[in-house]
Amino acid sequence: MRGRRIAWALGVCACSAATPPAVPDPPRTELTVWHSYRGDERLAFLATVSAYDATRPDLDVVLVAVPHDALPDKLGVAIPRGNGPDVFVFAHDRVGDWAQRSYLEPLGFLTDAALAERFYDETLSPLVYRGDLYGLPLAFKCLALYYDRTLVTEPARTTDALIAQTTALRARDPAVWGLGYEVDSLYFHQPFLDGFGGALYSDERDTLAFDSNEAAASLDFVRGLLVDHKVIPNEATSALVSSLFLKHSLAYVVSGPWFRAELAGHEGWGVAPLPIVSATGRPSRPFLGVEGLMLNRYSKHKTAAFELMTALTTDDAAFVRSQTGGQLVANRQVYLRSEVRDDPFAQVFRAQLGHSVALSNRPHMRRMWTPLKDALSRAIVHGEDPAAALRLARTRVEEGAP
Amino acid sequence: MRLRDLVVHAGLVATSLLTLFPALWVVSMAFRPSQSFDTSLLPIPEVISLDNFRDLFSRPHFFRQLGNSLLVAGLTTAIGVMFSCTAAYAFSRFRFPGRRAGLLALLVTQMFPGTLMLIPLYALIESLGLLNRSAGLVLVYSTTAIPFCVWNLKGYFDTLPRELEESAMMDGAGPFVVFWRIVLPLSRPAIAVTALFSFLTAWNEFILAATFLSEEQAYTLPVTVQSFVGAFSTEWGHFAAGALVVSLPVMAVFFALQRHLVGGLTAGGVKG
Amino acid sequence: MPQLELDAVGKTYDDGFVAVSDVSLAVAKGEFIVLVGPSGCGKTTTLRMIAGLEDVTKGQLHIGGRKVNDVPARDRDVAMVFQSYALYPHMTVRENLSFGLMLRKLPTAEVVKRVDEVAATLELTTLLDRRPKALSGGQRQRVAMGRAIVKRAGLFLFDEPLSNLDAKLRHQMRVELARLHRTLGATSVYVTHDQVEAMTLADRMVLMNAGRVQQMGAPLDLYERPANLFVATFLGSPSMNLLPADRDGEDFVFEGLRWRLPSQTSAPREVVLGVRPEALRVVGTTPSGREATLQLPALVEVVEPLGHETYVHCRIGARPLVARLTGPVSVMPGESIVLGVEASAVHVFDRQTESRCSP
Amino acid sequence: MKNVAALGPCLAVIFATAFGAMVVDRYASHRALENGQAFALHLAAYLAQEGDVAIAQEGDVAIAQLRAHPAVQSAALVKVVAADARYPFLRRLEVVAHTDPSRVGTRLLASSEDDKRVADLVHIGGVTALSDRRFQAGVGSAVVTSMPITRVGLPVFGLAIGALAALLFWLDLVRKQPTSRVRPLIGALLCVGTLFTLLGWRIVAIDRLEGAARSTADPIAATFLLAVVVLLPLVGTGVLGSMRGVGPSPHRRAYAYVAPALVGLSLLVVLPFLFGVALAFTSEVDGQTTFVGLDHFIHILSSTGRRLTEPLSFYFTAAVTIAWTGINVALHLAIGLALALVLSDPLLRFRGLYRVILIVPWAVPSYITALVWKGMFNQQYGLINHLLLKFGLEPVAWFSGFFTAFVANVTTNTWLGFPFMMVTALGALQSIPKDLYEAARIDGASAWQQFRHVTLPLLRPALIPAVLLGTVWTFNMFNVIYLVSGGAPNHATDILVTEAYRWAFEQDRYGYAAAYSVLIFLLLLVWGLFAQRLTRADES
Repeated sequence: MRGRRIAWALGVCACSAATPPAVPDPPRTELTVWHSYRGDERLAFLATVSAYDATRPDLDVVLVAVPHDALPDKLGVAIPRGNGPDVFVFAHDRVGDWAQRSYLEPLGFLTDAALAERFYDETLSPLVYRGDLYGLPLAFKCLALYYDRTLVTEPARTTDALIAQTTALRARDPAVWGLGYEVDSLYFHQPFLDGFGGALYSDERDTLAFDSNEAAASLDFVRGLLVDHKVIPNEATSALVSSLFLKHSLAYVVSGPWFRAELAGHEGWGVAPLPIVSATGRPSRPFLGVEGLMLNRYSKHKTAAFELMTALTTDDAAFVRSQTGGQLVANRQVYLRSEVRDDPFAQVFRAQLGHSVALSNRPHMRRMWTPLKDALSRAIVHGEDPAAALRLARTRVEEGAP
Repeated sequence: MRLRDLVVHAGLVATSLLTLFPALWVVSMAFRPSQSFDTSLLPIPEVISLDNFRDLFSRPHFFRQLGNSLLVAGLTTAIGVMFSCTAAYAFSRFRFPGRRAGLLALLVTQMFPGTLMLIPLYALIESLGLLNRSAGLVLVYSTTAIPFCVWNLKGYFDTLPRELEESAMMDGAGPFVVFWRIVLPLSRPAIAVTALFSFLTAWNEFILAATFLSEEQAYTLPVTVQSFVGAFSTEWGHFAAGALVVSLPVMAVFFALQRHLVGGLTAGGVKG
Repeated sequence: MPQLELDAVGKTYDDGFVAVSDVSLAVAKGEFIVLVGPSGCGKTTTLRMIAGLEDVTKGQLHIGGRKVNDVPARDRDVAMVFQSYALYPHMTVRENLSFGLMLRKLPTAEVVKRVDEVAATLELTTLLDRRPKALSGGQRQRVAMGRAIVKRAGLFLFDEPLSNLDAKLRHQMRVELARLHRTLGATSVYVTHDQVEAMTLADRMVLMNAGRVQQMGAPLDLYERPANLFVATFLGSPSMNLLPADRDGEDFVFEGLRWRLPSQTSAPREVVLGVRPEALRVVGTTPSGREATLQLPALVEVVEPLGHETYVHCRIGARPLVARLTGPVSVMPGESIVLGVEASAVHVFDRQTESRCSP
Repeated sequence: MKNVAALGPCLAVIFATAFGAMVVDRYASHRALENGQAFALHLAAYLAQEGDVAIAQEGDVAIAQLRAHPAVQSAALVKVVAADARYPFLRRLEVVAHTDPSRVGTRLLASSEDDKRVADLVHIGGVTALSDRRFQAGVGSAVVTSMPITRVGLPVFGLAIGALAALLFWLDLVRKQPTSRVRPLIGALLCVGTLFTLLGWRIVAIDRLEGAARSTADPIAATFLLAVVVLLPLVGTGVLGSMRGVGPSPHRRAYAYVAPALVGLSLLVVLPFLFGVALAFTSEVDGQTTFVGLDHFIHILSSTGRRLTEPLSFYFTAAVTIAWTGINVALHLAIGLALALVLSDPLLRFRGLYRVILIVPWAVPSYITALVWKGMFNQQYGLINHLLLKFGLEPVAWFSGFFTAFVANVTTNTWLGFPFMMVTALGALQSIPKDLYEAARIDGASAWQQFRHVTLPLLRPALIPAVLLGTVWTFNMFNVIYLVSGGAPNHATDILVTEAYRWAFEQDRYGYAAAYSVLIFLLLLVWGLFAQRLTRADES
């Protein structure tokens, strides 16, 4: 199945490679697109770009794969000097920073409602900063609950059920663990933070609110999972979690769509929405990240570039990305097509999309990760007082404010 | 074999194993069909497959990129060693105003953490018109390698007996002949070490390469290898295969250079 | 026209240290000059200035009538043998010998001819394809010498060439050097701190100290008529006995003794009397009345019999004194003896200026 | 002659400093202009009593201004029309009033290029809603506050510094004293001048980004860069010359040998470095760079309100860094040297094979091997704890305690770092003639005594560079800490450079990180000066 998809995508690439570029007239516009897609996602993206390129003889689209870690810095040095790409793909959480530095062209005046309707509202709004739209969404990423069918017949709907199931499993076989994720990562902790009623900010002005009682309760809860119920393995890195899961030694994994790539060839797993927090009755909402196509503010071919962006976000293109690339695309119509409708994986994540909290795209957000990682590590791993740990993180975040 | 040799070999084998052991995980990951990080207790793949290498080699421009890497590292080595040799010779042999300051300056360049150098370096390379060209990378790499190269060669030159050069001067050799026919042949071990260092500096670097190069066919190999690292997950199988492919030429270069690390090159030249 | 001429040549280093000051010297063709002096006296610096390895900071330097102050070493037509030999370790003996000739673009046949010739002279023929590290110390020394000879330079410079050899080999090489010089007749400047080498090899000897020439002349002249205290003590082993004395008319008073030296009436009041150890002899156990000999009552402390001669270390009051006596002698430590010396063998130096007063 | 020769660099310094200061000033007033605009718009919004309205609703009107320097040349009154109720960020705008009357009534549609241009014009100023009634007031204040402010302070200041440096320099030369006390002062002034130059240079770069949309060629920037490129060697010769007179020197050959390396370095290392230093005095908020003086340094050195012995205080981190450096370099040196000694034995069999195996840690990219080590230290599934269990010992939670986490870091870094030292030592060992060992053996020296009295002293000059630079590198070794312990527990194992990195790339505070880097640099510089005294002994 997967092999066929790749073969198809490769075919498209081969066709596009075969089209001779040696016609000097009419003057061709060259559009550069930077992305950091890998594997199947890359092939799918390549395929959609090539397909569009083939319909536009006046256009040359040059795709450049840039290592993910190097991409923001590269943009940061290239765009201000007029060397940036016309269009690039990145997650939405830097939009605010880049908009402020005027790297990004606002799209609000170029986009119409018909175009906007293609996408789930949840995937569009993270790309809006101070009232302007700065990108067209390609795909979204959020966390869901993977489970091992050989260990769990029915995935837990609530945290209580999850604890009950996993402690039972542990009692039966101590080599089996209940739940795996990086407990000291804010990204992974967010579902519980939210489920317990906590939040990072109390309002739109980045007023810090994570040192609340609710947040402390969520830390206590995870500490309980780790220490009292012992359902989470110690020092669970993503590498360890996936290797345990692959050995059927782990019942549940909190992870995102990327985890599926690591499960290639592995049988007996399923995905479910994240459980409801029993203590509050609230669903645990993970962070939502949206990959958007963004337009360089200094692009010399903004019109052509925007046309390309529009073409890459059509339902058909999104369908290719969904099928070949395994992406969770942002287009609502795609989820109605039979291939996707019948794919529980896509549907579970689509459902989770409705219960998610978009990562803030304001620059301030980037200061949260490390201090909160410390707080989580202090409270959950080392058993320090959660409230104190969170307060400490708050000082660190405030200190980071210039 | 004598007992002492046995002990020495036993020690060396043990050290070699300790050295190789962590690297075996990389080998194991490279030859596993999976893309997840190998956290098993021992680096032994359950299934051996060449998929990762096949994927790697079939990447667009792979061999072009390998060529780029070789070109960049080769040129960096050549240029770095050449300029370092002359500079180190001057620092070792001539007493000129600014000599100590120059030496200190070379050392000082290594002291500022490189993390903040990206923006100005980019602007410089751009203003020289060398963005997206191997020449730009060669320029940056060779200058970053130069401080160590100069210091290392200077240290070695300092140990070379000066009478040999004076003797050559008396024999009618000009400064260049002295440098070329006497100093350089005698410095082969240090030059070999310096060359290896320059080569490695250029060979494994990817941050600057990824920033300066904006076409995939212009990339160096480490950039491609680093592309396997994503925001949330990494294709470890591909990465490991890439890491192995990247490290093989280094070993080959070292193997070629190490015969220059022969003993007692200056022996018999001077006494006392 | 002298082959080599130094005219008030001086060397001051960048840090202000004066290594050599005002050395003037003319070396005739074929002459063998030895620069001698303690380490750090500036003799090697002088040699290196002649060679062109150090800049001359003062004065003028002429080789073969040409001013060479600013001529680089390679164009000075000089050859040099280094203390450490400085053989090129990465070249064979043959390459070592022919390197300089090749650089001068001599025809290959000529190079081969000269190298073979020199190798034959120095008995190196069988060693021509070896590397220096496969040679013994003496062989290396000969290669170094050969490298200088093969150039047929107008001026030979030697920088303590024998100092790395053991005593026996050194003697052997010294003789060989002297023989070589006689056959080649090359103008040579030779630096050493070994006075035996200096005395035996030199046509003329230049004794230096603290960057200055102390005395210059035939070796025996220097020995017999030292110009100052430094020369007097540097040459001769054991070195000259020095006795501070005050002049009182024709008498010189020291350590309660009174010597009459009528020929020294022009000497200043405060002098130092110098007596070579070999000028002393034992005249008895108690002072005798003989006028011709100056007498020194002394207490024997150590006796060193060497076979052909004996060193007797003794003491006059608090002052040590060495006598070098021919053949075995029968004095014992603790004994009181009287040493005698001829008045003509007493050197008189001005205690202030340290220069010689006696004619 | 000397004095004339010295004038060149002096003039260059004056010119460059003044020029740099001028650009800084122009930039500052330019920024002031922008601030003025923003302020005017906010003021207008305030007057309209609509608060800080970010999203324009249908029927709202906005001021749009062309951000063209040096002054605001046009302003437009734009009406927001046909905003889709579901998508408030999608807008169509109509120009209601414009300083260029021909543009009144233009509809802003994405489809036509012309409208695109106007749309450009709209965003640059930002869109802020305000009512018709207050339009005049808004435009008025916008224009008033954004008048270019002519200030002469900075260029004059720059000129004065340059002139003072030149004057002192000249006086110094005229007096012909071998050593001079004013020289450090000249140096300091030259530094300030260069700093200005670079600040100006950076601003030109930023300026270009603003011009980039309109034109790619920027003659000012090109000229200026040229000036800098020409200037640095001049300043260099000036500084060199000031040490011991100017003019033709017997050292030309030495300079010729050194020049290629030093010119390359001064261009590619010194320039960026000075840029970093300049950055340390600035702070960037919302894309606006401001000069903050010594604030960052004071903040860091006051240990950010923490106790000195607490992780994250500068002093604690510095102490950890020093320990980290010392231990690592000692281990690298000991292991590298020991292996090199064994492997330099020409009679050893498989010598080449061992050598190649032992450089594997250096050859394989450290990104992956560092993570392998992290995996080996895993509490539950790591090999090391597994072995501990096998030997009947308690498994260790390596990254929970400072000491164990530190050990894990050091182990990894030792593994990564010894091959470099080994290879360098192998090279250095070749300069020791073997007959010295023979001599020592004849003298009855034991193996250890031979090592202690023959090998070590002779290796010293050749090994010092590796140790010196190895120390600097280890001090700034960021990878291992970041990948293995990640600073755990609670930043205790962080070293200075990881802290700088966090400020730069996790908190986006480049200015603060630059200040951190400058402090790192100063620490190392003190060490370097000290170390240079050590090498001096080896040379004479």
